[in-house]
Amino acid sequence: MRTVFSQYAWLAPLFPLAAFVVLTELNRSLKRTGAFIAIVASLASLALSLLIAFERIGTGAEDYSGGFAWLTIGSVTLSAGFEVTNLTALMLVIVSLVAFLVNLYSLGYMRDDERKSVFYAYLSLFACSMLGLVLADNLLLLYIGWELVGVCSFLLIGFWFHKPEARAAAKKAFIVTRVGDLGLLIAILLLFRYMPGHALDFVSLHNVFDSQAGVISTSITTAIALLLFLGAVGKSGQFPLHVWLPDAMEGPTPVSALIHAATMVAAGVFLVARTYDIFEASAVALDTVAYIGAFTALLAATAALKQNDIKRVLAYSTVSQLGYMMLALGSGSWTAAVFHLFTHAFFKALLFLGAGNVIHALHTQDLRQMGGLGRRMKTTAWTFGAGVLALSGVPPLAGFWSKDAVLAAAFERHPLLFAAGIVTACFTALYMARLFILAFWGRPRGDAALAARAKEAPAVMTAPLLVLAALSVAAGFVQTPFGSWLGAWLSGEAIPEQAESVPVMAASAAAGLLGLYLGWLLYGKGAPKGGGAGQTRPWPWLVRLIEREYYLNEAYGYLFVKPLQGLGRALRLFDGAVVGGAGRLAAGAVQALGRLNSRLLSGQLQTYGLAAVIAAVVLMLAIAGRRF
Amino acid sequence: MFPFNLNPTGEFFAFFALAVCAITGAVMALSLAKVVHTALSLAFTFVSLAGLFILLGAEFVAFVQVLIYVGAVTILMIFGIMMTKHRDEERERGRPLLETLAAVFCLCLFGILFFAIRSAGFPVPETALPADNTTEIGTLLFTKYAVPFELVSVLLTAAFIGAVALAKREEEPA
Amino acid sequence: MPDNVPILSFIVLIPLAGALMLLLLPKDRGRLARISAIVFTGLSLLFAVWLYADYQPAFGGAKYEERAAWLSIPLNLEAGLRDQGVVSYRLAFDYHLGVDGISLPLVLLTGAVSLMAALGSVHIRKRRKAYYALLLLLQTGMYGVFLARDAGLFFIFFELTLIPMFFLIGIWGDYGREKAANRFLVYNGLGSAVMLLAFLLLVATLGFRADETADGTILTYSGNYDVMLANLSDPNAAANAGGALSFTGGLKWSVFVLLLVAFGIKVPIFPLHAWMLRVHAEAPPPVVMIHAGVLLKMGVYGLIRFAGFLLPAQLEAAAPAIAALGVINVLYGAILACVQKEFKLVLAYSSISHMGIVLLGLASLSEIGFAGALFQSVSHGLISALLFLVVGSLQERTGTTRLTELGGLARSLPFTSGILLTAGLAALGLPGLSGFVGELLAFLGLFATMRWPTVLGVLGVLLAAVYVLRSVLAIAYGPLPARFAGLKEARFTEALPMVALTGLIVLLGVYPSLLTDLMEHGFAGLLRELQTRAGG
Amino acid sequence: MSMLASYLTLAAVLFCIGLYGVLTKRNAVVVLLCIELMLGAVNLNLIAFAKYGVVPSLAGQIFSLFAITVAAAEAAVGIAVLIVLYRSRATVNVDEYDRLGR
Repeated sequence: MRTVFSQYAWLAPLFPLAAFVVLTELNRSLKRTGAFIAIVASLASLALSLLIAFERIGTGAEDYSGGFAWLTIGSVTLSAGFEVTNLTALMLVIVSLVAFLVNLYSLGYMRDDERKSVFYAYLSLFACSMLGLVLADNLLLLYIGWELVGVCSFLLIGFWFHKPEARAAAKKAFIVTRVGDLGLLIAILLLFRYMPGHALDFVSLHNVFDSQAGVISTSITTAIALLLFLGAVGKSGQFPLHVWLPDAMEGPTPVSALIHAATMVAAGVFLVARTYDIFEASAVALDTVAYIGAFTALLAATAALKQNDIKRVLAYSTVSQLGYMMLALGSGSWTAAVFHLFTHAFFKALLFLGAGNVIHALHTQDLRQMGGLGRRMKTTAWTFGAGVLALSGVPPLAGFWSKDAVLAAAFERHPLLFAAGIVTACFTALYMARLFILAFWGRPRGDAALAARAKEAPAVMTAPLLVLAALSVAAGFVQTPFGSWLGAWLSGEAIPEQAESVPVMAASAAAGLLGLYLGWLLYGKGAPKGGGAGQTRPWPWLVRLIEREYYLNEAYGYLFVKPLQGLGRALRLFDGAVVGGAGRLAAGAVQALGRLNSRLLSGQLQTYGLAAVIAAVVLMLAIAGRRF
Repeated sequence: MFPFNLNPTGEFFAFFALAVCAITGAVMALSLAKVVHTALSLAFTFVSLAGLFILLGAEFVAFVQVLIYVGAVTILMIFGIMMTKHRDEERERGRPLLETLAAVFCLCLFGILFFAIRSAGFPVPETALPADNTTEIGTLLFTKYAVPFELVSVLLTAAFIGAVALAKREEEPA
Repeated sequence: MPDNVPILSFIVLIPLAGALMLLLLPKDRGRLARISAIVFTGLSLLFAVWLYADYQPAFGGAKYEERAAWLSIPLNLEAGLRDQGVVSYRLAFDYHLGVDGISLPLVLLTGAVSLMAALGSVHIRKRRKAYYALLLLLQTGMYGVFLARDAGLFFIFFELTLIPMFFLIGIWGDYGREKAANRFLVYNGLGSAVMLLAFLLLVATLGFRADETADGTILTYSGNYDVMLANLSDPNAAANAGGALSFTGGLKWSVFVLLLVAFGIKVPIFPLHAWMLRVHAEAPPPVVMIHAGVLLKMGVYGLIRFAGFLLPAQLEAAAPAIAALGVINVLYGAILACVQKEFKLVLAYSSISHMGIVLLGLASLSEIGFAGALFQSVSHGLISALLFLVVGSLQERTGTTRLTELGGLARSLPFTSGILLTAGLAALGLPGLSGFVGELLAFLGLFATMRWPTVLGVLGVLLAAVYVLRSVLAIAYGPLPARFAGLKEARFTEALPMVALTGLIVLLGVYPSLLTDLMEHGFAGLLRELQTRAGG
Repeated sequence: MSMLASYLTLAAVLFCIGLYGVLTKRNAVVVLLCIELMLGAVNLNLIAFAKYGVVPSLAGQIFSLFAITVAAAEAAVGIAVLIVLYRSRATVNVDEYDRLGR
């Protein structure tokens, strides 16, 4: 089938780019209208994305690609281009939809911020880079988008730059993700070296790794796959590089919803899905992906249990869910991963925006200061509740279906992975129940006056919630074990009904419900009136370990930061003493020569004269001596 | 090694006497402690040189030599001496290294020059100088050497104006 | 464009003419001096841009070549060779200018950075006439270095840059300016001495030529680069001419090492960098713009032009060593930049780190790596110029560039801080800005031959993120100290070059072909040489 | 030995004595006088060559005339400089004139 709109897919990132350029150039004069420019741009992208996606629904839509030579050196050409496949079309829709909703939401959330137009400029730049990343037809261009979204994330985390925490968080986010980016860069270097014709585009990658086995040796393939995965680990907050994501919550909440929940952090999953042929060619790499994913999911889910910052809970939840996606990828089902990415984008964005409403109302992010908001903020509470249920995997909401797809894949791969998934599902429901109960049930625990004044957010902030809630409820039906339409559409292959997944479904649903029940038991029903839910608990060291997020930050401090600083100081001494010393020696030698000279040139005229006479005599002797 | 084949003519004896005078004057000049004595013994040398010039048939130059060196330069020096204070009574600290080196290398230089003079063969001149060389000099100065002559006069003027300007006592600031 | 315009001479000599004109101005007309310096600088840049527009990579720079006999010293040795028909035996240096794909990007860089530096010198208040005259003189030297095609002329232009730099550092610098100027002169003087030695060896071997004329043979030792190249490709040329030293392996190696040291001081390569720290820290910021932006690249250019093209075998054999030096530069500079407390020193060490990437590109021995090295040179020139422009602006307002004393300037100086942030991001190799392209090309080139050095180099890029963010965020982010609350935003003459440089950085980052197309045939000779070696 | 050689030898002797004086004497006046002595020795050479040279010519005498004139000028300026120096330094010792500035 011929595609019409796909040819214009390259316009999608250009709308927000134009908005970014206009907003940065006319920063001062656009105090009020700036936001609308950004919103219109994101709406345009959304419209185009939807057109592209709807056009491709149905079977047999051909992938469309186009591009140009970006850089030619000798025989090597690095090209820039875009490619529209069903996967990218889906991603386009997710990104532009969430971006549009967040843009809309920010109209309310950032209304009083004096740097609103800067905020919208950054958001637009982010949308541009993210769409560019999604559309890229080769790894290099993807890398460029990859880095740019990282910078936007950095800029937006540090948006409230005067807060030292924001500064530290922004720096941490950038540097930690950069570690992963380097993996990606080295993977690109490896591919550039070993791919026939230095090709980096996905079509060639697919051809080489899928059908021409043996062109690149297994060890190199494994190395490439692991390095690509390192990139994904950094971006998608997988263990051990997940530490930046909870800290990134210093940014404004809409940013957390857009970048650190729905889109950018999913880029790692997208990357692995996009280069899945390479992973399939290496069993080691797939196993690594699966186990890291499972471990991250479990680790983050437990860490989320004891966070008191509403956004940190959600952040760890994001890490955990991204772990799920990685688990699915590692288990061999990239469609399940993308499906989970798809549903997760909606309900996690929903949760963040809901949290944003809460924060907006109470001016605090501390769960211990909240409570009883359900009565005052009905829309928020209901939509948030939908998000909680979706995330907890309660059937038949979106989260249930996607999580089920992941678990089914894990079940086929290895029981251990499946077990980790089920336990995580239970923990997920538990911490979400805790979050919801602490925030919306009971009575206000914080500043009473503030709580009394708390009221529902304006319509511009609740409307996106409603849209996202509807999607969180319904989006799961695109792929169920009984009819995997999405998977078939994405992969282009018919996927048989998975009859054996009924027990998996049952287990998944049971785990979710168990978690919710436990949560209700611990925080709803059994919560002490004072709010300090249970001071004496078993295993205090474990609680402390979880509260401190497994001491990973401290560990990194001692493992990397301190040694680097130490090395730096040592080298500084070396530089001053040895290298600088050599310099001083050179300078000293010249100066000593100068001093010697100036001693000779004492100003004593007769000494000069004598020197001249001596020189003349010596010269004469030398000249005369030549004759003999 | 160098054959001294002297032919004892009158000129030679005259030369010898004058040379001894000149050298004596010069050596005396160096060894005398008082500056005025030095100046006077050098004047003696200059007079001897003038005598040598006459011997060489350069009466005009000899005349100029006496006029300028003995008459002008030496007197100028004596004025200089009188206008400045000299502590020649004090025994000045010696500079043995400088003096030794200077002596050694001056001797070396003399050695080289002497060696050069001895080893050079001077052919006998084919022609003689014109007898009335004062007239000749006058002619030459105002014909062939007119431009250098004028330049030298300019130089002299400049030098004397400069000397006056330099030595003129500056206005004492109040 | 008419073909007979001596465009290269215009580029080189216009600043000199400007400097002379400035000397005629009265001393107190500082503003006039500034304006005329900017005009002359701009004029030179205009010619450079004209050259860029007119230059066609496929044809090379032959049509722009200018040549005039300049210095011919008779050696008076022809007497003994008269019977062989030799009528003249001399040492000749020509006024010989030329341009190719390697020098043109650097000429453009020189023009751009010089103009921005001249514009950015607003806060220089002391003895402006002399300052701008020296700035113009410096430009003549830089243009000359990149355009000279004669070893002697190259050397003279190279030296010509030292003198103005010495005074610019020594008179307009910070508290330690005299020491910095002295250190600068000592190191670079040593470098020049070493270079002179290498050049003399080159002239005495490769520079020998025998011309048959109607009257007889004329034997010439010359610094002519073309002659050297011709002699190189025809190994018998010097031998046939007779009398010249033969350019054997040992001699070649010594020349190579001498050149490496001479230009290594300028680049600077690892143990030879002590002088540039002081210059970065003490010289006035606009001068550092030129220093970090252009002068360091003269070292790179010299390495390519003389060590690379004239001694390809040695370059090939020494590639691992150069790569090792490059890695050391990258990591050493980066790690040290991470612990500095003074922003200028952070930038100084960052320059060392970035120049390491240039070395990595050179060590790759491939076209893409060479292009990366050159691109990185240009890009680092622009980025460091921009950074020091901002430093100058900050220093004027806050009176300090110590990281511990600054903070939160994004509030009082949003524009300047934005530029600083952009420049920082460019320095850490963000795609879409020029720094990335150079690094990428260098890495792509090197990775084919040396894998681990590349990986280590990539590690340096990570450290770049650490030190850039650490310092830039310390300046721009965080709470704003009360005493910096009332700072005035950059004035127009400061903002203009900032925007222009940022624009160039973005432009080159987004569309690097603007520059890489120029280099297309620039490295052809060297690559051919390397390939024949690999083949045979 | 020809007469010419004798004259030249005498001139060399005088020149060297003068040179020694210039190099060792402290008193600036004596140094100036010794310079005059050296010039005199040169004049002697010139005049000797004028008579006994290969081509006897008056040029030698004229040269020596010029030399004498220049020597006179030099002596005058020298003394003037000496007096100025004496005023500022209160000494005529050459070894104390070791600075170009004040």
